[in-house]
Amino acid sequence: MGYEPQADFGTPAVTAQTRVSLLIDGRAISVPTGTTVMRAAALAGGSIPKLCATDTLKQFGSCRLCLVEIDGMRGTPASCTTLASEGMVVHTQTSRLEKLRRGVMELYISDHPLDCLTCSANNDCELQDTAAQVGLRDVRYGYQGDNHLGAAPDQSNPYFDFDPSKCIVCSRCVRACDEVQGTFALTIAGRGFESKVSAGVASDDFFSSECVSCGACVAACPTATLNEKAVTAIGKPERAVITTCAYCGVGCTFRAEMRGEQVVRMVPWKDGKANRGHSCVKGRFAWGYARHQDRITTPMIRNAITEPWREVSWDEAISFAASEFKRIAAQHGNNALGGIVSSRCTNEEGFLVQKLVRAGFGTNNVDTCARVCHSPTGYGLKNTFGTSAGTQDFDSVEACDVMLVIGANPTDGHPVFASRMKRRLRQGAKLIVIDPRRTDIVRSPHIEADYHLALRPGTNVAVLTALAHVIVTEGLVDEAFVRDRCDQDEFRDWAEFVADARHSPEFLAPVIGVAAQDLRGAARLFATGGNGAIYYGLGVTEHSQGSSTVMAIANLAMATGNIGRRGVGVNPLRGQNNVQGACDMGSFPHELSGYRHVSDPAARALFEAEWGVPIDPEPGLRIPNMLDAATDGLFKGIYIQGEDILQSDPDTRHVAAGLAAMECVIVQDLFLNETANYAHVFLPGSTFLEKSGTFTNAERRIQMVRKVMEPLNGFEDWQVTQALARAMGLDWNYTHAREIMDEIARLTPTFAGVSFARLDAEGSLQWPVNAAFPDGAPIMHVDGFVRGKGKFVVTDYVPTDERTGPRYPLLLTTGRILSQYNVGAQTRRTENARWHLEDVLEIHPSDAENRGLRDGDWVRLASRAGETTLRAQITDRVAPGVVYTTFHHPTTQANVVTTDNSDWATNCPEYKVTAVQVTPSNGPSQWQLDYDAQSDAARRITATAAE
Amino acid sequence: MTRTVRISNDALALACGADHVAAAFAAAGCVVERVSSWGMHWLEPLAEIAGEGFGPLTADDVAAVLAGTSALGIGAIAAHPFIARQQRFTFARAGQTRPLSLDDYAAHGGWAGLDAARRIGPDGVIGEVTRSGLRGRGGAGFPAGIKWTTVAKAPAARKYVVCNADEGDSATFADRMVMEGDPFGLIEGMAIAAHAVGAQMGYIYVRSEYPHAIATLRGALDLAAPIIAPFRIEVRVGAGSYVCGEETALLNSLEGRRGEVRAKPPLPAIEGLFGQPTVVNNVLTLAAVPWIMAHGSAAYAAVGYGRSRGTMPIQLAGNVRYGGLFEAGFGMTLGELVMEIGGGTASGRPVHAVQVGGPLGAYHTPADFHLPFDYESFAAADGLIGHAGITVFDDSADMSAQARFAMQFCAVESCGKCTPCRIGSTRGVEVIDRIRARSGRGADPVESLPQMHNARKGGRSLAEDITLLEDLCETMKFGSLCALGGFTPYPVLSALRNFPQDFGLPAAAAAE
Amino acid sequence: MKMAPDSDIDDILTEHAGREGALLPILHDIQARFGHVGEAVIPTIAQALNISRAEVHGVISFYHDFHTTPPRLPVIKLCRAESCQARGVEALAAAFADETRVSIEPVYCLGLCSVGPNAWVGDQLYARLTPERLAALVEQVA
Amino acid sequence: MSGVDTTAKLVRMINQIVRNLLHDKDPVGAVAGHVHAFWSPRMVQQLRAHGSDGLDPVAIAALERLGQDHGHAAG
Repeated sequence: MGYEPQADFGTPAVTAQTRVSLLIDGRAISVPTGTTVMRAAALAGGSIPKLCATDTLKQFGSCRLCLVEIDGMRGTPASCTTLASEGMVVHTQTSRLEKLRRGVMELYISDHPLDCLTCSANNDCELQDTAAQVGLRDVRYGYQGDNHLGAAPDQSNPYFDFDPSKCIVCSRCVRACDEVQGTFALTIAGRGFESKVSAGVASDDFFSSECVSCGACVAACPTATLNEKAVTAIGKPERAVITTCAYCGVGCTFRAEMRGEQVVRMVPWKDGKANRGHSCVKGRFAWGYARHQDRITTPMIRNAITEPWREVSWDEAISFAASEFKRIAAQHGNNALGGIVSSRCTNEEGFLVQKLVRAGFGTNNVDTCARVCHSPTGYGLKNTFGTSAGTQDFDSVEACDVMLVIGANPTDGHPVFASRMKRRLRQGAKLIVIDPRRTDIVRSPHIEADYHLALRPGTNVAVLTALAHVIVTEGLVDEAFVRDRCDQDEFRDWAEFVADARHSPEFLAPVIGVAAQDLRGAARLFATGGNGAIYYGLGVTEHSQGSSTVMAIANLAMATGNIGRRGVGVNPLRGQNNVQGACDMGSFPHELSGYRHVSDPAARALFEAEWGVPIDPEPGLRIPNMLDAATDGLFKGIYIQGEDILQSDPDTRHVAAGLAAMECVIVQDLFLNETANYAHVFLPGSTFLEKSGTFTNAERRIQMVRKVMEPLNGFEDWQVTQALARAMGLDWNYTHAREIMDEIARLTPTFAGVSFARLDAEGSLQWPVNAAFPDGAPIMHVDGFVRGKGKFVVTDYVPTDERTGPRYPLLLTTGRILSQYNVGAQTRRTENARWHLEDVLEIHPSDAENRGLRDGDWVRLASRAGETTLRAQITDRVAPGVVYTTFHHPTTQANVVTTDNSDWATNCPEYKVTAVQVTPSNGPSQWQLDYDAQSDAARRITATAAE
Repeated sequence: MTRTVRISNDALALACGADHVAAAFAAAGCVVERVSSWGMHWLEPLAEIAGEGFGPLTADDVAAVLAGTSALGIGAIAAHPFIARQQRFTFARAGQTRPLSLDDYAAHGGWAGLDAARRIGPDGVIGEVTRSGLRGRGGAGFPAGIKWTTVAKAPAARKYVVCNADEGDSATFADRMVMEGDPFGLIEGMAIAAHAVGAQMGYIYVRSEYPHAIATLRGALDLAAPIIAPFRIEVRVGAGSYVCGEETALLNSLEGRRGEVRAKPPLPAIEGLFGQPTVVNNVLTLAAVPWIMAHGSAAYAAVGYGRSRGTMPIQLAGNVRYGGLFEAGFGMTLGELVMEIGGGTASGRPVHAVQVGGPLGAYHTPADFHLPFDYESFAAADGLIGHAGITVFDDSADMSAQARFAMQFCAVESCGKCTPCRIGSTRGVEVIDRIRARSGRGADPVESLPQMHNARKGGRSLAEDITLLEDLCETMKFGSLCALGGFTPYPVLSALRNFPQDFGLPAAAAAE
Repeated sequence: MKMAPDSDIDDILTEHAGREGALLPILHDIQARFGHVGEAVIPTIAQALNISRAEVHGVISFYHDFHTTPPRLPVIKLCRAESCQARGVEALAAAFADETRVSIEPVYCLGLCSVGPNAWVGDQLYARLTPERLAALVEQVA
Repeated sequence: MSGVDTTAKLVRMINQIVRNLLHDKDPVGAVAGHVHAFWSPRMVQQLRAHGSDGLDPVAIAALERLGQDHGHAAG
């Protein structure tokens, strides 16, 4: 694919029932009512000069280059702000217009540097193009007039520069920040000739301003005023490949713009159906890890974790790993082996790993990191609706009237979708947030929650039951929906249960820590406010009652009739890029792809026929059970693809003990991660830029990942898995990831119609894609639930075992922040680290005062599981009694503190509730010191093939 | 015997020393009533005693006035030719009521319009306003009835009536005089508009340069609140921005934003203040409404010229002998207004130029004195009546300096949104400076660089700069987003064409 | 540097709480009370109105009335618009161009256009200015 | 070295499942079904080997029913 910028129709597309026909320069065109003359002209194949207009932003009308003449209208109206009407006759190219446009362009260029040839936007600049388009040849004003050529550049942002001398004050950056991102970090300061773009206040620069570095302003800038540093450093891209972001579950489509084998920039793709042309600081800018010096590209092995690593050939590494696994199977049985599928890898890679485990290792001991994030979603939604997935597409938010956000921090975790939520909120949708912490969605410029239920961590089920109580007892149930769509007996049982006085807001308020009238108000708003959509995240699932909470959410949606159409639904916001896909691909120990239980003989038969091996009909071990079994001496070898369980899983010391007890740990990853400290085989991994495959995002959207550069290690991850499989004696001969998808489609009814060819042609597909849904299903359960009747499940509030007491009086809850991603393996190796240099502990001023803490003090954070030290940040974002931290830095290791409590149904860890004590400290804990020493030792590499 | 002396307390009278005069009368044992101004500004401070006028007074003149020996008497005010020749609808109460007296207001016909409006209902009101032919007095002359109809028909739970009281044009003060002298009249007009379109809330956006008007309006709103309820009105104060007199910029400013102009559509009548349907009318438009409602649309429409119906409060200012407010039906000629009513220049020198319509209005020569005062006639003569301010200049004025000022004013007040205004006004000042220096432009150092192969080398002649200025004016006139950039070419080009000698050009250059 | 006790700002913000489009009224009140609107109060205003700091800055910098630093000298605002020009204000202003004890700043129209040149000082207006009267005004203000 | 008593953990796990399924019409069946669907046979065996100490009565009954219905005991 070559490099051509994406077409820009000047103003956004409109949807309308009616159309109007008009004549533009003699060409007839019919457009939806409400379309601008500019867009109509572009659709007709014409090109009206423009600078302030772009089809990602509302029309603005400031540059005055797009003037046209319209029969019967006075003057020269701007085509960007004039709506097409029936029978209109438009002239876009007349000598009068040419003169006016040249007059405007002459003004622009009288205040613009003339350094086009050495400008970073040379040949990629709308001002340059437009000057050529209007035929500017002479600037009669000369160049000695008042100007802005001496304005100093702002290079404070790590990824892009702001050069005001090149600014044409079109406000596209400001409007992008407002309309697209919703941060409002930019403004025009001053007025008239002195108007200039300003980030934040006068003394701010971009870095110190409210800017979240989403890149929307850079994408919107028509000149080199806002330009990526990489473009300045590397040069204009030469080719571009459309691919899918590998960070969060939003699944943004990007144009990877390349120069040779080098990424120059990642530009959000306007046709991306998940992101609609938007991006965040991670996907847009934080791709530098792909070429970071820490990347390991040569396989390594060692006999014991006390030894240094030895670099070896791929053959040696693979045969060593295979022989070890064969030895373990022979000595301890197949069930002593297992594997972990990463939710970061592609569907195809995940599918192959579970296939290797089931068909090659001969066990169902396979699990995925979805275990520790969204396994309760799979369980809960399957039980109630019949499908382990969210019900809506992201576009659905545009029709939502009341958003209920529970246990999700979308502005940090799912920023691109959060921007769409915020846009809808600015349009007037109501918002209820259930979160112990005052996240940015609760209140930030131009949005404010109608209710923020700052519950005590661990009481989600109590809150949802109280809301349900109000809905049932106040007659707010959507009775028609329930009657037509749900099982009646179960509904009655549920209604009776929640209507019990013990579940009233008044009774539960002391447990929840939220005033009863707020619970009642929120319930009434959700039930009566129109289309109600529930968005949730790991603050729902990562609890001892994670699965119950998911079911309680489903109950609430059904009771209020909020399922099966646009604007409503139950929407899990998936943490990682391919959590949905990893689950779909049969990565759980009890399920084959498409959520079919291993005990299902028909499903098993299908796989056995395709793979030619028997499949164990009994569930295998989940990750925590594997680690338990390891400490019991029963589990000896594990193949971990792309997951750093030591840092990401709870109760680090237990994970370490489990890993240390194994005889062969194979880690396949980009970097020597924390888990690799306990590994015997290290197989270099490849980034999403280096391979082909598919990711499935939170809206069940299957999207292509396309190789934009050759793998640094020589192989795509699935090829490494195949090599291991072949060494284990399996006869695999995939030559391209598309063949793996073909196999998935053959074996998985919900994927029956999926193929790379179709994805290439259609951009993306939302499963199920099969005979019943040939084009996929943006919204599920439209005419009925997948399971038949919707199932109400009684969800009794069972308090977690984790209780505060004199020793551990505070509750710790954990989460992530915008600039960092998960364990930080990627983002810490980019400039994103500048926004978050270390994990800090948020603590309420009163709790801080009680402990004599000042902002920035070192504190010791201790639970019954372990302790660590980090700096305190005093803030009223958290309630008294609650502390909060992130888990992005291995030096902090927040998970040393988290416990082995987990969801009753899925064993998803209870990251969100840990009883802790916080005390002043003056340095790292002993565990941190020991860990650092062990970590350094474990990362030694013998200099056999020193670089 | 105590005598009652009436002296205006409007800002102009105060600026001319009315408080000192009032204090002197009070010290002399008189009862002093502070009333609105008659609008005869050359006579301010003007004292009225039993219908007789004395002015302009200083405190030193008081004794003579009371003694009957003053030479400053003008006889019966109402009979003064300046007053007698007027047709006062909007300013019917001028000089005669205490601005914050509800009794005075009611006694002079106040609230009759609102009462009538409430009787005939919203549709009836809109019908009356439409039939009256009332056009927006802010400058654009858009029919008020059509605007109100649009707002009335727009479906919305919230609607607004916004009064544009951002009277920024030099030579205009009629809005100020309404607000300071007859605030209830404006409030009544807004209440009628709100009744007609179904608005709950009104704002009067007053420029910060009018502190007296702001104080008077606030006082009046406190008093009138029960009368106009449930409609509510709040005064909002501008912050030094001429462009906020443009209705969309004004709405942005009211919303607490930068006073940048919005592109239309959407029209404010559909998506106005806070995105809701909004009537935006000038002070004089709204203040004309009570009279129309009280006296009927026919009586109003019976006055006027062509499509300009009713009266226009014309403001005579600058170097004029009899400056002040003169309300009359449309159609008097410019010459009548300047020479007969205004009495020519205050300096006694010949009239050189007359600017009509404020900073965006054209500079006319006495050759245009035949023009009837009406929207269409002035438009046809490449001018505009705007807010009906007339500034008279004598022959000491240098019209090239006035042209420069027009561009400079545009540069100072440009919101900066659209390119022709933002950059063009600054370039305009630069080009006019070169023209005024008769220099042309010397060789530009950048154009002279050896690598600038395609640039035209060498300087540009004066004639080329004149052409450039004309082209710039065309770019601004047809390219600008609002009237500030779009109409600044009027004073510039009219000065250039009508007064070429002031630019060092032969008179023949005037004809293009 | 804080320009004013937080509580004073909070009082103003509280007074305007819940008002539509409250930013300009708030800025006017702050400027009236403290003589200027310093950058230090911007975050507080932004937080109260739930808008961004950038937006507040954009608004303050748009309007001529708002100053981010306290005035150094007493201010006489002298109308420089056309009607006062026609009545000789440019010559008057030129005569006072070197005045250092007060700051003579332009204002464009006070609505007293038939009796110029005019000036505005504090809450007082002055019409029919002559060089002598303006000199007296300068003395009075300085 | 980790000090983890994995059997105690299994006891805790099954008791937790019991507490969350008590409202089912057939709690014993529900617990048995859940364990059957999600636990590997070895975990069930380990718990059986441990005996009934610390187990909720419903859990004990469920383990019993599991043996009958699903043949886990035969494993």
